[in-house]
Amino acid sequence: METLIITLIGILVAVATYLILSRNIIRIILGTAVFSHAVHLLILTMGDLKQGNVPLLKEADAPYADALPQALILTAIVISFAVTAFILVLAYRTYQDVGTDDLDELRGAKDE
Amino acid sequence: MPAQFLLNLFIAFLWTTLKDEDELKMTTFFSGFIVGIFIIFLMHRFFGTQFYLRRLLSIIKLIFIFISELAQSSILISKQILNPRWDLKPGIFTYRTELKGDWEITTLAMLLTLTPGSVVMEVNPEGDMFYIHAMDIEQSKADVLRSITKFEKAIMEVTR
Amino acid sequence: MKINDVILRTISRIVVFIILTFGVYLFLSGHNTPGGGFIGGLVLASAIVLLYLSTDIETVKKSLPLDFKYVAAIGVLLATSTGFGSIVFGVPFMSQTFAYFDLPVFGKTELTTVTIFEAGVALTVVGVLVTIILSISEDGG
Amino acid sequence: MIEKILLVSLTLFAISIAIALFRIIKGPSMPDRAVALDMIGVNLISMIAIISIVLKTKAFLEAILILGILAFISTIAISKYIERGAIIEHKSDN
Amino acid sequence: MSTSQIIEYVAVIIIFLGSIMSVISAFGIIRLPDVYTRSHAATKSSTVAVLLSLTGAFIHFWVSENFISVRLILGILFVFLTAPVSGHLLTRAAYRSKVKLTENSSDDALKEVLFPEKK
Amino acid sequence: MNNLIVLPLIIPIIVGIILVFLRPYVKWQRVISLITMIGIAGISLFILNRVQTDGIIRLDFAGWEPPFGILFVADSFAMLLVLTASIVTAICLIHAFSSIGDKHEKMYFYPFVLFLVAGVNGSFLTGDLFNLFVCFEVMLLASYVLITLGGTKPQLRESIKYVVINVLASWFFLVALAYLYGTVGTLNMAHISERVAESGQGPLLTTISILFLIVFSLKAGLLLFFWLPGSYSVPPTAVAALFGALLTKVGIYALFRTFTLIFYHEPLISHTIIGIMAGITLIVGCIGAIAFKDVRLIVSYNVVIAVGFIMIGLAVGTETSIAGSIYYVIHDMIAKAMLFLLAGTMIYLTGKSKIDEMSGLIRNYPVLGWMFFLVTCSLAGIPPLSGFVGKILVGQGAIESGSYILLVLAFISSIVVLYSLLRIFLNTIFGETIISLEDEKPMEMGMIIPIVLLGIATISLGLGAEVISSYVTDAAHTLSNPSVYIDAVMGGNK
Amino acid sequence: MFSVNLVILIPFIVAALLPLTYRRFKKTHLGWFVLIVPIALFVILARLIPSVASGKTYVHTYEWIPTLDFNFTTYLDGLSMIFALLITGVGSLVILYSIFYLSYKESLQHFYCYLLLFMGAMLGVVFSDNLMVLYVFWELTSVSSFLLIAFWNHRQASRFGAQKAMLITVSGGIAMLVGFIMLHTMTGSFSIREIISSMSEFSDHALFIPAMILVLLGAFTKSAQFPFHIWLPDAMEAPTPVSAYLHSATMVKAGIYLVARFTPVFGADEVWFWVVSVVGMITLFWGSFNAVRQTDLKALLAFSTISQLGLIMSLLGLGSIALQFGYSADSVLYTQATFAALFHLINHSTFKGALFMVVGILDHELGTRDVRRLGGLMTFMPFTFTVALIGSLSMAGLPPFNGFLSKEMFFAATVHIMEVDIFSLPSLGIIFPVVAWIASVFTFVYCAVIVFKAFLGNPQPEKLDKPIHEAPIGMLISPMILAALVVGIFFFPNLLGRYILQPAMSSIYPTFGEAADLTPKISAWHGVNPELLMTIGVIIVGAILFKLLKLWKPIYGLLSSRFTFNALYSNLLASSISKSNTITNRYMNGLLRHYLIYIFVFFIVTVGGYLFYSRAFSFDISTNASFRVYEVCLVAIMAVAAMSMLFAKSRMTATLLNGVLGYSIAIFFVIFRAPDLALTQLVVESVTTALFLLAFSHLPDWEKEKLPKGTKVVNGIISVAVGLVVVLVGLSVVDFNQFEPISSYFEDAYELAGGANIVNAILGDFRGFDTMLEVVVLFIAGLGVYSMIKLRTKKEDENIED
Ligand code: NA
Ligand code: NA
Repeated sequence: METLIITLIGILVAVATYLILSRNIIRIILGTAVFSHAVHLLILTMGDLKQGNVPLLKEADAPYADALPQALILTAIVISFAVTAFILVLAYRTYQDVGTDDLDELRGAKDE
Repeated sequence: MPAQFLLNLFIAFLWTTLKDEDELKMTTFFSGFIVGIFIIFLMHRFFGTQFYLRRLLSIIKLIFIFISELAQSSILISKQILNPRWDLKPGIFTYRTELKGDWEITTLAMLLTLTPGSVVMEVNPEGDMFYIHAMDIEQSKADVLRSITKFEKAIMEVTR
Repeated sequence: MKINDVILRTISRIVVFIILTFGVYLFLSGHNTPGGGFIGGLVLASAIVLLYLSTDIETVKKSLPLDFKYVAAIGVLLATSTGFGSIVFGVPFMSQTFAYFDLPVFGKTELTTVTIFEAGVALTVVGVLVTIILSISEDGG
Repeated sequence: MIEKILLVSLTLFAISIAIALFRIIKGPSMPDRAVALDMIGVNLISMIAIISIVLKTKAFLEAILILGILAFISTIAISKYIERGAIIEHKSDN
Repeated sequence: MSTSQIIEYVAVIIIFLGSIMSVISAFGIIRLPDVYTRSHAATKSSTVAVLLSLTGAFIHFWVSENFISVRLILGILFVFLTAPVSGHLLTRAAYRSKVKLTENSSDDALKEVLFPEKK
Repeated sequence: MNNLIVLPLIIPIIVGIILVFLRPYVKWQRVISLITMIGIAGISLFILNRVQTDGIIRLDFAGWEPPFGILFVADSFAMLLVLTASIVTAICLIHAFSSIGDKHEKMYFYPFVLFLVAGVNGSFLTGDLFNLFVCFEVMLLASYVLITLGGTKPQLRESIKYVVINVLASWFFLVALAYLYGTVGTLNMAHISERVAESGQGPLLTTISILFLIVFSLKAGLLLFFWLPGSYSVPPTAVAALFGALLTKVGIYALFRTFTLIFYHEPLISHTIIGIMAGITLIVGCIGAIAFKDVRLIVSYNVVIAVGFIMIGLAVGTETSIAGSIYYVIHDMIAKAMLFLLAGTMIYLTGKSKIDEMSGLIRNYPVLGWMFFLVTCSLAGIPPLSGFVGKILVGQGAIESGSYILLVLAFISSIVVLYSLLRIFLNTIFGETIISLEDEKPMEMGMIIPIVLLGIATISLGLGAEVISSYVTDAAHTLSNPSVYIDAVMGGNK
Repeated sequence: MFSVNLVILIPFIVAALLPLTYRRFKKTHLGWFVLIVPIALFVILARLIPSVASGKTYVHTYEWIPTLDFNFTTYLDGLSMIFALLITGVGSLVILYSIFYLSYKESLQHFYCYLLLFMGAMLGVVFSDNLMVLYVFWELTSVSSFLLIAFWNHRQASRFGAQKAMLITVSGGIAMLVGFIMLHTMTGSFSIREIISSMSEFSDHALFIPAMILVLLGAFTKSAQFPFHIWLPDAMEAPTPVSAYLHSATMVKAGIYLVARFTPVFGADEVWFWVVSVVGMITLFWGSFNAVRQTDLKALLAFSTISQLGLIMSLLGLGSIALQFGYSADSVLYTQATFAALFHLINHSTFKGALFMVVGILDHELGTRDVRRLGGLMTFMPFTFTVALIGSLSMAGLPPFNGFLSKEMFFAATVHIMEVDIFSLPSLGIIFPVVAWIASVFTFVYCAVIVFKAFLGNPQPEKLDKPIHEAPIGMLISPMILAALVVGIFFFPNLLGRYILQPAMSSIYPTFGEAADLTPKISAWHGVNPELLMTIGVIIVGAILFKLLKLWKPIYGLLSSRFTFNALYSNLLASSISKSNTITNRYMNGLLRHYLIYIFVFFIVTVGGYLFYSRAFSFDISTNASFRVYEVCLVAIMAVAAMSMLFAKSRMTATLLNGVLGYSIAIFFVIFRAPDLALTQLVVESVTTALFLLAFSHLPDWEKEKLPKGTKVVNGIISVAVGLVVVLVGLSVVDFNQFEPISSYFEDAYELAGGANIVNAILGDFRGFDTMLEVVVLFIAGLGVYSMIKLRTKKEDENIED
């Protein structure tokens, strides 16, 4: 299972990387979103997979699945949401003011 | 009608206090409630209105209609999907309803949507005309027209 | 022909209440079953989002006259100030306490300072989500 | 035996999702994709229910309801976007 | 086999039926010619599929763990309430975003109302 | 109670939120935020001194003993940075009062600055690696907002790059954290250090350490500084000064912490890579610093140079060189803030940003001119200003350990710094006066006072280096001897 | 109690007071007030001459940064006394002169502030025992010199000259600093006295030669030695009193001081001997050779200064050879070169100071320093002429002036060096007298230029803006005092030798026993010896060359100006700007995509590269948890969904696919027993999708990716590589099972934290702090979005809506 998931993570990361290397801002944002998915899966995979029960004491008996990565991912999910929200708004504000969503056109004025 | 319900609650409460148990038990209250239902059913004519659980019954009936319509329609659509020679004639037709008010219209629309082979696409702004997409317009139109009175009646039983 | 959203509005009215109830449940039950401030807050926020989706901004504003960024701010204040409380009591920052009480109606109930903390979290989540969504929606038209 | 059937069911649901994914990728129209996404959500609900049985836990039952809620909300949002280009309106027409 | 075991089997079979239903509807999603007909498959078969599996799960938990899951009932109710609305909204959106009906379609009562100038 | 050491993080947050409610009352916001920063500076000073008497102070949040909970660890290194950051922020705030404008102030400028400070301070203080990630995010989110504050076109343009690269870095941080958790199964930095030592930092852990190196280098602008020049040259002056002073320092701090506390077993690999990166950073930073005519770009590339210089101290890795880097970090926070404030003020006064568009400002604004000269000398490491002690110690460490290439690069870089800033000075401050008396924009006291304060700071930090030397020595000692930190954190409950 | 530290600090204190108090001196020239400082200091120091001459030294320490051993320790001995007297003595005269040179209109407070700053710094240089403090003052002299050169900073040339001087001298200073640090590394001390006493143990140290070269770099740049001399002519943009003071009498001699001071440290080494003496010789020649062609008298003097500094430098080099032999009757002979160096140092300050002041007078009174516009001034400016004549003749090495004495001793030293039997000197040594003689010929020629071209011949009033007239008396006082010294020293050289030079000699040769032995008796007449013959030759050949100047001057035109060090400097700066602009713009091209590629490639190369290099990769599938068919299906679904995003034709499709990914991940959270995660992921994913849709209303749909195919391929390769590295490290990590995670502790969550949901207990309690900050992050994002959208300034109106 771990190998399977890590392979999946690798595919997600590759896709994310390709998207991030795009010119279009939406592709880039989607790339970061996909990357965050991959990262969350990775954190979970780094705690041992499928070993133990749901970490609810009243629900199941020991052994429990590693709860710490789960808590970390929860935090990470919320943070990636916050970041995605911000960057989306930034993207469209930029589009409104600068008039392009193409990063090649957002190079900026050269000095000298 | 709410008066009936409040009364029922009161009976249940009375029942619980009469029992005078050490602690508050949900089961006691529930049994009191059932007793209340029985009493009120016997006495509802004194209120001059319908027995309030009658409406509950019609709701349950409506739900059964829902379920059976859904079952039938899913079987139908399965047949249509699995039919190797697919030669249906889809289309959009209209239906004007007698029903009034948001709840009635909504319920009817949902029922129609779950009816075999038809999906309500639009309701006109006045709220009395449905535009319905049919999987096979000839057959669906017939189905809808056949069952629609039944639906309207079932709905009105609940709402009016 | 104008769009008639009667079906959506009607169903949403029911659904919103289910979601709200469920959200509160999730918020309160997080200590022992899945849920908690975050998830509760998220679900509550989705209920409000559903309100916006099924009606419109003005309608919601009328029936829910809250400034959501202040909701969020109060949430953060709540979440941080439980930590601050422990400074006052001279225990390590963020120390949470919990105890069991026998309350009428609720029975044996656990009351913890975590609940205040989580309430703060939930309020923030609701406030922020709605603020973001409203800000974007209200922009430009 | 029970578990085997359940696993087969899970696989079937997964296949449905795969098929729906195909529709999302292929389109051709946006509503097609939205329909498929809605279907994926619904199938995921079933999968969670079955997995709960397999894992003998009640911990995921909340997820079922949540997924139901969210699939609904997403569908509304997407359909409004397709229909009107904006998912939340300042003031609806009527 | 005890009654409860039988009921458990019934539950599992219900679930299995649901999964088959789901595959059929998925099949419909690729087989049917346009988004409107596909949405029939989605709103009906899929809904039935999920209702079946939820019901199966509900029965299973009731029988094997003696646990009446309000959440599952709520879930069932919820799907019931929302599935038709989703179907309605999506087809409406499709039509209003000018997705064409399949060529087989015989009748189109909406066209004259929504896009009269095209006539 | 050790609760004291959470105050540099929690006070700015709470005050920041309160200021959200005070949005229309700009004056109140100013007063409160300034008082807050001064207060935090005072608290930090107090903690710093307590660290000298009582040793490292730790605060286990909610009382959970390490390694299970999150904790703050205040050692001299962290507290020196917190103290400097607070002082610099306070001074930048004063500048902001008159430079940022009512419009921006009402855009929650003060709350965001306070959140930024909270994130920065938290990053310095935390003893938990995941919490470091969270503190980074607090800081970054605030910086994302601050960089776009006002939303001019260049700001939006550059901020997209800044945000995307930093988001990517954050996700890589999480990848690294995941790997590290997968190997050592813990998050507490001291505990990680123990476990890494126990397993002997094999190749896999070293690989992971390189990933951390990349992550923190992205934040520090070590070699991977591509986001830096653009994004530091667009925001309002006070914000740019804060960025220049604080942001890269957090990355630098993290690099120092991780590679002295956790991954110190393979210096041949990690420190060589750091050394190469630092060297290249110096070179390209130098090239960049003389490449442009835009004052803000010159100034931004000077940030890059400083990063390279400071990191040489870590690459060399002796106690002396680390002490040198600490001196230099403190110096750089002050001097860079001053430089950015000066550059911004010049641009504000003239409306121009290129050096050949300004001239002879010394006759219009003599104090400004002299302050620019002062900061030029300070950054070039000319004694007895603040830059020189650090420079000497880094050099000393490099010589002790035989890192001659780094030594040469480090010292040549200060000549380039001198040249790049003299170029500004001679072209804009000196020269024919071109602003007539009637065109002259009046210099606002609120702008020049903070600059002068920083100028005084850079002089007194140089002349009075002895005052902080015991702190720095202690900080360097702690960094060079991981066991000091580990014992303070894990003492008694291994 | 007397402390030299105070002597150093007084100028600084006065300098600091000037900007605060100068307004009170409206009526009196500020210079009068300032003049008190050097005079007072000179008097204080002069009173110590007898005791220093008797071998007494003064050490005093103020602690500065004791932790680092940077202490303000001063050391007054014979060597520092010479320089201190020059600094304060010439300083007094220059300030006196400047009172008449600079009008009230100039910003005098700045001028004197810088000058005092310089004076204090210079005193600090010569008195500091602590190397770090010495370095502090050393750089301060560069800074004050910079400010003085740029005094008229509205002039382009002033700024250029100031920058050049600053860059070169500060660079040298930094090199010197490194040398100092190396010395500290070797000896463990920053104290010069301690280093001198312990240095013999370290002559084999690997850092010995590098330290020496670096210290010499500092000295050479400061003393304008070839090829670093190029800054000095440009420094002539400074007001003439400054040139006279800094750029001839004092600051440029700091390098000489440094070499003298470090002779006991490094002098015993062959490298030292060759480097110092050869660089000095080259400078001597090059300076004199170039001085001849100058038409600007000040530039002429600048090159002359370079040349004379080279002379002194080479003498110090020659004198160091005595340390090879240790103290013996023979080696004392070689120390006389050093003696000559110190002697010439003083002489040079007198005659060059006088000459600078003369040129200043010409510039000030006639408005030009160009010899082509001058001539026949002798009759109009008799006093000025006298001073010029004395100075020139002394510089040319003619009696009865002090220059003659030291020049003779210089020739003697070069002749003696040929006799030394080490360092291949018997064969190579001949170059020293030859170069010395040639350079002296050129020196004679340029001295003749001053006298004949400016003061003799026909007056050319038509080329001047002002009528020719004698300078005011005030301006003449200083040069005349110096001229008097030029003559006085010739007649009483041994007074100087005994009281000033002898104690300095013992500082330079601390191991050489009795200092009196090192002090030769100076006399004008030695009989006919090689040096006298050389002098006669200089006069004859020099006179001929001066007469034939017009004939051979064109050879200067042969020196291409493109290959001079000046051109090198200018080109270096100019091309460094344009080159670095090209380079930086090439990779910092504003394209985010490129920046990201650098980052990704760096990641692949370092992390991936090290993974392979170290063989850290390990993989063992047997420890894996089992998997089911439907799980494989889900993985496949996610993989397909992800990859389809790359080909999605519309952003909506891509967003929906992202939604599929998010939902599927939620299922994995279910499979991996993470209920809270599943819940959160589901909601967040939906909200994110909604946000995308919301934002899409404000953004255009995307077009087909417009990248060239090659770029796409590169991007593809990078992406795959990044993914691969993540996978390989991940697999290795899975295989690494040395430690148990700490999480089992949290399984007591119910007892510890009162919660049965472990994840929730972690979030709310064990790691509640994370959660608190995470809420803050969320809040910042929300508030940021709000302010970015709602509080932005509209293009039309500047006010912000509430
Ligand atoms: Na300029
Ligand atoms: Na200029």
